[in-house]
Amino acid sequence: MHKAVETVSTVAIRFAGDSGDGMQVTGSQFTDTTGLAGNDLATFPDFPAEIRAPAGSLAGVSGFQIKFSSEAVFTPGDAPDVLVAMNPAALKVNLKDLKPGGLLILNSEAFNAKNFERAGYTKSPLEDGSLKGFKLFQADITGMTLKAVEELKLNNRAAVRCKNFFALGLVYWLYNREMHYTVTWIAEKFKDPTTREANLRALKAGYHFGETAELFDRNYEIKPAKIEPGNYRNIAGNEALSLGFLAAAELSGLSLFLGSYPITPASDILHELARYKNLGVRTFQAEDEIAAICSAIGAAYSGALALTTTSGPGLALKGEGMGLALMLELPLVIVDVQRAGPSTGMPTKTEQADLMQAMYGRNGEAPLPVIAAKSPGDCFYTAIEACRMAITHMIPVILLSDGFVANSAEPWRVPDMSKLPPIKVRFHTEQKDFAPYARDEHLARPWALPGTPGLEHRIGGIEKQHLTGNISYDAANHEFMCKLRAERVQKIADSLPPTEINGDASGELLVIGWGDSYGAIRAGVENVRAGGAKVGHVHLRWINPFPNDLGDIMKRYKRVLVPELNLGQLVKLIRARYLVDARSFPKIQGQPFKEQEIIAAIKQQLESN
Amino acid sequence: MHKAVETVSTVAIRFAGDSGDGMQVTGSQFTDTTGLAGNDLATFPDFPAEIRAPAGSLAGVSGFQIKFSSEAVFTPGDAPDVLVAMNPAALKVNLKDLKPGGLLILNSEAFNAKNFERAGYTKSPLEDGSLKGFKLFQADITGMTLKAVEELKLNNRAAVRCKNFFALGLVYWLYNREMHYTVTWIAEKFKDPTTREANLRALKAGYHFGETAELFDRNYEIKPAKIEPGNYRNIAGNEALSLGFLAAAELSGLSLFLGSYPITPASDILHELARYKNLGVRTFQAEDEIAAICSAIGAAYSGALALTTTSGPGLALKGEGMGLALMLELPLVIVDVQRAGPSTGMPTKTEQADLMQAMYGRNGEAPLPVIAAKSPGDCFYTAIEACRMAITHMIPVILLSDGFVANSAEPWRVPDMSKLPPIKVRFHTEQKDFAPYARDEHLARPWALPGTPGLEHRIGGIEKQHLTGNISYDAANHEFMCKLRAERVQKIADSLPPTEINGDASGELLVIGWGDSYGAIRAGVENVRAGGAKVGHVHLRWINPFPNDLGDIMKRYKRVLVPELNLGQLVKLIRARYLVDARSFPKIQGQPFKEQEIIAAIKQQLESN
Amino acid sequence: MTSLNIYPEFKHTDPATQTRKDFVTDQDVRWCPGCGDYSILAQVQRVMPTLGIPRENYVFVSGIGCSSRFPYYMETYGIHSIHGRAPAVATGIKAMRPDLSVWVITGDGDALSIGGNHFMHVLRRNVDLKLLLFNNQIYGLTKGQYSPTSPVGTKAKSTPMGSIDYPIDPVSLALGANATFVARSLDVHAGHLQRVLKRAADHKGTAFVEIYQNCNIFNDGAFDALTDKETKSDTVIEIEHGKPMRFGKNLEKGIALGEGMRPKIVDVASYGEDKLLVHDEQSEVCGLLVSRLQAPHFPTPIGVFHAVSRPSYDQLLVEQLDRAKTQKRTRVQDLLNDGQWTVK
Amino acid sequence: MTSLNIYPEFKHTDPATQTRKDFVTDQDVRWCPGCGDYSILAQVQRVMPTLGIPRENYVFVSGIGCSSRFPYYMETYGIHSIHGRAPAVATGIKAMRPDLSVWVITGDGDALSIGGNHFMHVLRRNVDLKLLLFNNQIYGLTKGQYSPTSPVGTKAKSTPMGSIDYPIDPVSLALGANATFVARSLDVHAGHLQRVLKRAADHKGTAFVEIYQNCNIFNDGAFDALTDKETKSDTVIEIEHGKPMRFGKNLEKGIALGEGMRPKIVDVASYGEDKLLVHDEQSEVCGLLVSRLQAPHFPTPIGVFHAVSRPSYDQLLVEQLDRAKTQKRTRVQDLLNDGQWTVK
Ligand SMILES: Cc1ncc(C[n+]2csc(CCOP(=O)(O)OP(=O)(O)O)c2C)c(N)n1
Ligand SMILES: Cc1ncc(C[n+]2csc(CCOP(=O)(O)OP(=O)(O)O)c2C)c(N)n1
Ligand code: SF4
Ligand code: SF4
Ligand SMILES: [Mg+2]
Ligand SMILES: [Mg+2]
Repeated sequence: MHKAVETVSTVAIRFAGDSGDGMQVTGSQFTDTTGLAGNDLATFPDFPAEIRAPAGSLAGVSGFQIKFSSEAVFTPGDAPDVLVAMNPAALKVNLKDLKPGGLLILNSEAFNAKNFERAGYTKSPLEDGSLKGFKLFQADITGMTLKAVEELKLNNRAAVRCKNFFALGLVYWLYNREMHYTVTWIAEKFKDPTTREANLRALKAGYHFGETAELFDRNYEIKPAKIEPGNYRNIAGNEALSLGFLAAAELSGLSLFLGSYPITPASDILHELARYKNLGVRTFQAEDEIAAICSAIGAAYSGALALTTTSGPGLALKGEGMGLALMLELPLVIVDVQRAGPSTGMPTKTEQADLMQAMYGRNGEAPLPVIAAKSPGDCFYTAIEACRMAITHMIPVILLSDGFVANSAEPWRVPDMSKLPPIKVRFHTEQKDFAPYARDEHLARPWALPGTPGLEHRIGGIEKQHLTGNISYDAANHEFMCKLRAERVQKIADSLPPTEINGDASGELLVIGWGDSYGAIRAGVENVRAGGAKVGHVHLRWINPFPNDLGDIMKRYKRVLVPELNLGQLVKLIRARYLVDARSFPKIQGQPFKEQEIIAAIKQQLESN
Repeated sequence: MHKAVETVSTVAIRFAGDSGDGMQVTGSQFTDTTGLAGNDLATFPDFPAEIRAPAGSLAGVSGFQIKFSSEAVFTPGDAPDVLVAMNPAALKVNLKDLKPGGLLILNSEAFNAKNFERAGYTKSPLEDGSLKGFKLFQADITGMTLKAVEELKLNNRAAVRCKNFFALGLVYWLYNREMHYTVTWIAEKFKDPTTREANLRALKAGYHFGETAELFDRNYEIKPAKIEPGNYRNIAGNEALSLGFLAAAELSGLSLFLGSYPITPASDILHELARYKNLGVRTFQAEDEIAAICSAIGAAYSGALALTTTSGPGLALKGEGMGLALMLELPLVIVDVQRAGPSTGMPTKTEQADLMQAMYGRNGEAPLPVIAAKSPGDCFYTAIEACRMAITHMIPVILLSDGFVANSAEPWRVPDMSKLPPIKVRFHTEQKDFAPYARDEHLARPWALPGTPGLEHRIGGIEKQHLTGNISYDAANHEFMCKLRAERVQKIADSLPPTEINGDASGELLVIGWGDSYGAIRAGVENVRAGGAKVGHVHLRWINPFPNDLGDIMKRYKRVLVPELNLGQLVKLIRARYLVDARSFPKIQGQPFKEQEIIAAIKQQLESN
Repeated sequence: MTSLNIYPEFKHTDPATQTRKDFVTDQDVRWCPGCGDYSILAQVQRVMPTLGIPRENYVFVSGIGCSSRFPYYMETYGIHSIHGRAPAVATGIKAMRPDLSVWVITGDGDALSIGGNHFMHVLRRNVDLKLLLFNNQIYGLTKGQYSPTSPVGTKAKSTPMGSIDYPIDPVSLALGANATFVARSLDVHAGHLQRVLKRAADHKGTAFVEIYQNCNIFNDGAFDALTDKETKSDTVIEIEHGKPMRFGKNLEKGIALGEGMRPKIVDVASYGEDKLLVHDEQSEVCGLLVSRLQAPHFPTPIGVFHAVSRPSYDQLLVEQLDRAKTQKRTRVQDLLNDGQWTVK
Repeated sequence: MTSLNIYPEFKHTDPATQTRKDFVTDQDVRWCPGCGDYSILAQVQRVMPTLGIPRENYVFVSGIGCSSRFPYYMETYGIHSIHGRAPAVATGIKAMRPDLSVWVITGDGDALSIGGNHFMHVLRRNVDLKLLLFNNQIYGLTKGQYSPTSPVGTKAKSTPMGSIDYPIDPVSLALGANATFVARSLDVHAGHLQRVLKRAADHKGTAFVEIYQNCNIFNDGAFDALTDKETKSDTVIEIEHGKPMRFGKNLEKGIALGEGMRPKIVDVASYGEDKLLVHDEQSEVCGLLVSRLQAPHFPTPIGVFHAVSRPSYDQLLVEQLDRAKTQKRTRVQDLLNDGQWTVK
């Protein structure tokens, strides 16, 4: 049978199954292949809590969503067009999101009484009419996988494990993708030849099933997106951050040091950087977050490009250390990959609720620069910029990422290192008139490394005399130094480029965002502008200091709206500073913004009086 | 010779000497005696850094100022009328503050070449004309002390140590005070009979010296202040806090537990409460601040009135624990006796710069109630109120004090315990329909103690399902719980009395203060009002939540001014919340506000159109 | 506890009627299938009803980690606190409520990495609680980084070239911190584990039990040599108070002291049983010495290394509270009145 | 350190020309007159020039406490960090810069209370640094609370009825944490202290030295029995590798092992010198055993308890860095290009 090929511009697919079903692998394979196919795309992996939930339970459902298109893509999509559900629990958790009329592919084998019960279905969803309104395709994915690998005589458990590749193959066929990339990947990834072969066979079986079975009457083609020529790759946020730090080390000539204590969702940066000892990278898995930042302080003092990485609860522990780093005026980058809080919260879920902690989580007047990454690829440049400012201004910089940015992926234009401006480092060596707290044009103090003859000096966390750095309890000096430290942060704003505005440069509404909401806001603003509204979008990279032109920009709009994945934090800072009636659009559900949510919020603002 | 007695209404005296000179003892003896004499008063002890500086050095100067009056006293006074300087360093550090024409009493023995050098005088201040403009009295205090105790055959060092009592005796005579109180105090304090006798003799010798020597031609009388009849005592802030917690325990019937790690200037609360095992108080000196708060959490869970006390750097370490306490919804009071920061900062100096840390120093959306004490005596009531709210609302409360409030003293009307309303505690015992996160009218959950049959349940820091408290990763539940936790804090505002306004209830300027600036603002506002300006003063006790009527009150004034010992923290909260152009008057010098500074700031606001 | 005594008094559950089932909660157990934690949970649930303590008087306190989910599965009171801090939380509980039986559940990362300080302090203070450390030599919950007990050279996610940190031996560390009760057992060694847990429960003071636990996802087989039927008689030595230290299939091997007090393995027959080291729980030095018997040169000791009696923190605290009662001035009003004067 | 090598290279000071004075700063020393810290400072300043290390290559790192003001008085590089964290700061320094001689100065509160965890981890990692713990059994800087080394019953500001926490013995704890070098000396015992400091300086790995130090303000006389001429020969025992353990005015007393390996004091003449315990630095068990000799039953040992060689953390790190150099792809561009495709 020759099947029809239909061309569509944009598709969002969600793969969902049990934690053990390999949905994340399936998703990222599809992502890479789709990137290679030249589509623009965005992804959203959504894992369960860290511990394995009972098989087949709702708590154990793991999902991966990808939106890909021949047009520009800003978000992984609100409601998927296709849902692949490997078991009833996956169906139950995800069905509510599927577009009306969307494609629903079920692994029929798993839809049995036991699994219904585990998922809390009292009646089979296949029979209670709840799937009406969707294009339902049932396939015995498990059974066909077992068949496909039969000859290899794997034990049952191992054989069943291959079923995600069957599903992947099927979807590859459905969207006209090449299997090549995954074939190579499987060959490299699985050391055991039998397992390798089994996964390969499952993949191909899935593809051929799509092609030959009468289930689907057509498949779909998504033309490559019109993207600027160049080299591209897929990249996830934590990976991009790690590469950014490596790049900053190369650009500055400094050796990288990372002191870290593992914590979800930041651990991958440690894992990633640990692999580059060949680049002189030293990673130190400390006994706790306090030791992690303190070791980084020691390393910075000794001339390293020093980092510490963590998530919210870990940042809470680093407060005292951050205060010390601030007083020592050493370059240091503190990364917080935010997760849902408070306390242990929901470790695998995303949130932007550590902004105030980053701003204020230290004793005394202790301002530090805060920069945030807005997308996976942007993490690379944010890392470099954080390092550049840290070094140039001799100051600890807080870099905020979050679980969504960290784990989701997008195609990304590969940067050319030779085109990135180097980061200038000046180690102080001159003995004459050396003063440890002297100031240059950035109000930065000299970086004088231990080992330098004649520059022996002591630094510490007690208030210090201007210039000499000696201990001082002088009242006027203290006030001077506190103001100076505030000014040091402010100085960064002077070297920032004019703030970029997406959409209208003046008009009815300015939407100000930061961090991971970039895609949703960008898409939402484009959407309402297409309807004729005059709306602008500023996405803040630096939150402390605010860009110098922000106040003026806000004046050009009637209203300001600030969507955040918290109960309203940036909005407080803006209101306090500019006395502008900026409105908060808060969401705090452990999930990123959807485009439709942003659109609705914008419309509400536009309509209200 | 019969000397004249002159009546004056208000005097401020500063005692200053080397750390070893006993100035703090001298000051507090003078304070107690003056309280007994019926004057209103306020004090300000100002110590050097914790470690002893070299003898005679500027860094080692310790000061104690007291203002006392037959009128109401709000501050320890800007510029003292009398300076007692025990050595050249004390003179050098303090002379700039002495009122023009003020009395300057020097211990002439110490004004020698060696001490001039130690104090960094290149020329003797006695000869360079710098003391002209003051009434200078030189007395060989050391020499006369040695003479007075000669017969007791103390070694020289011990004998010299008595000289502060000589100075005290002299000043007692000068201001017509009774020696009785100090005589009793010495008798109780010094166990060794010789030392006791020596100090007594020195005291009396000083007094008699004033009486008989020709140095002074008169002494002064300060009539008792017109204060409401009742029982009074002097009290310092840390002492009042401790008594407040003891009172709260008695009022609630709960046993007190304090988990603490020593830190200046909070340690005295630990020392004080450790003395009351007879009242069932358990104090636990933990291995660090984290263990301190965690032990308090364990105690609260077990039914204690639980506290933890610290200063800024310690609060930074407690952030994660505070988040846990918030999630567990247990009653707990976290005391931060603020000191100058950031980092180690200036440990013995005062500051109000931990407000933002108290508000936001935790990961995620983690709001907690924040209350601040405005004066030494107010600490007592603030402690009780913090406990009351913690228990009634099942919530951790942050109580802010600071080095100035903690160490300074004022006369204080002794409360009658029987008139204070009891604190109602309801331990949950009913098994039927028990749900660990059920809610009462305050949105408080039940306090179900371990040991209660049938109420076994588990709580933790992961997001919890409404009512059941089970672990939940549900998106809507998380948003619900985050908002609920915010509302729980807000609920406290509903039970607050209408905000008190000192001065004009509407007019040109509203001065909003919090914490230790109360006296200076109060006095400053009275001063400008006496000049005809319409100025009001609101002193916030609760900073989170703000009182419900604050927004309306602000509307009644043309301008709002917020003086704070930081670079502007409360002012940010007010601006963000109310979008009112409140102006900051920041001071960050490790010193409390002076009345004159407040007056000048108010005037500037009134003048600037 | 105070004069008002607002604290409720209860008719307690009769411990004699309790069974294992009474300690099982309605929560789904969320460890990976095959995880060693299951066996430990089962043994604890078996031991609880035998201790004569009403169920409501148990409190399980944990930090963060796979192991630290334990309290959710115990139908007792429980706190799942924050990473590393369970001993501090438990100290607060016990200081207030010596009547409760407090159990701390922790992992090798939780207890020895971030929580190392509280671990050591609770031991030296000898707070009367039971501290069970599930040692899987890996960070399970965060998906497989090496831990402070991982051997040098461990290739984990954060150490692709192998770890270079020399590991901590929890038993030695506990002894160095003056612990009064120190023992070790194995997840799958059900009978031995139950016996050790009972001894721990009976100890008055901090009873520390290290339990080797297999993490079959991130560190599978770490203790295979100790649990494998073929090898275990050569790799494990069960120590018992007053008994000479022997091991091997036929107990043919023994431990004796060589030069510089270095332990050595001897052939019992030729060396003589009477010259073997005799285990003495009450001798600190013996415990320390035995703790230094480590693979690969020696068999791994399991059992009670050290058990001595020293007044517990809470006991001393209660004694002070009692002693203080003889002081006068038990009303806060008396304290408030201190140094007062009257204005008329 | 990187290919670009932007790090400056220096002509170092000639260590041979250095004298004690070169290590004295212009800052006023702010300890109380009579404080034991003065003597320790003097001995350190005496030892520094003898070690053959250029002054600029020394870094002194401290936490918070009276003792932790030490770096301000050393004309070297220095960081006065935060309470308890100096070992972590120092680890970062040493990991980056194995060429530096790093000294950590800490107090009993700083190292063992708030900093206990870092203390233990730096020891087990064997980072090549010297760790001097000034043990005055009190919190000096915060004006006299008891510390983790204060004996039970200490009446301090926070314990008016006497402390009830059993103290930590830093030497035992360090041994329990697998330290490679552990020693003890006394502030006023200038010669002994200098010798111990030199041995510590020569040790490759973490060298831990506990120094008993008198705080004459808040805990005066805590070590009087050990320093008093009359008593010290009975209260102190100087241990030396390979020597039998003897003490007393005429070395008439000795230490031997009794039952259950419990140490006992014997009369050398009647017992026989050859049956005395012979100190063996390299035997862990011997170190542990000697650390358990504690007052009042035994004389307090001073000297080197334990000294063995084990590769240091920084050394292993450098080895891995060197080994990794053989890997290809040393340009970041190569990593960026991973998995790329070209859009034309
Ligand atoms: C403050 C903080 N830092 C880090 C983490 C992340 N974290 C959770 S559990 C864990 C280690 C778990 O290892 P272990 O204690 O051995 O327990 P296991 O999972 O192996 O039972 C870490 C690093 C956290 N939850 N909180
Ligand atoms: C985070 C923090 N907590 C508490 C303190 C207060 N503090 C400073 S030094 C110290 C203890 C000092 O004792 P020790 O380490 O024995 O040093 P010593 O003064 O006796 O030399 C304490 C509790 C602090 N500076 N920082
Ligand atoms: S990850 Fe390891 S320790 Fe954690 S539940 Fe799974 S098997 Fe057990
Ligand atoms: S308080 Fe004690 S330790 Fe501190 S400087 Fe004074 S004598 Fe030394
Ligand atoms: Mg583990
Ligand atoms: Mg000390």
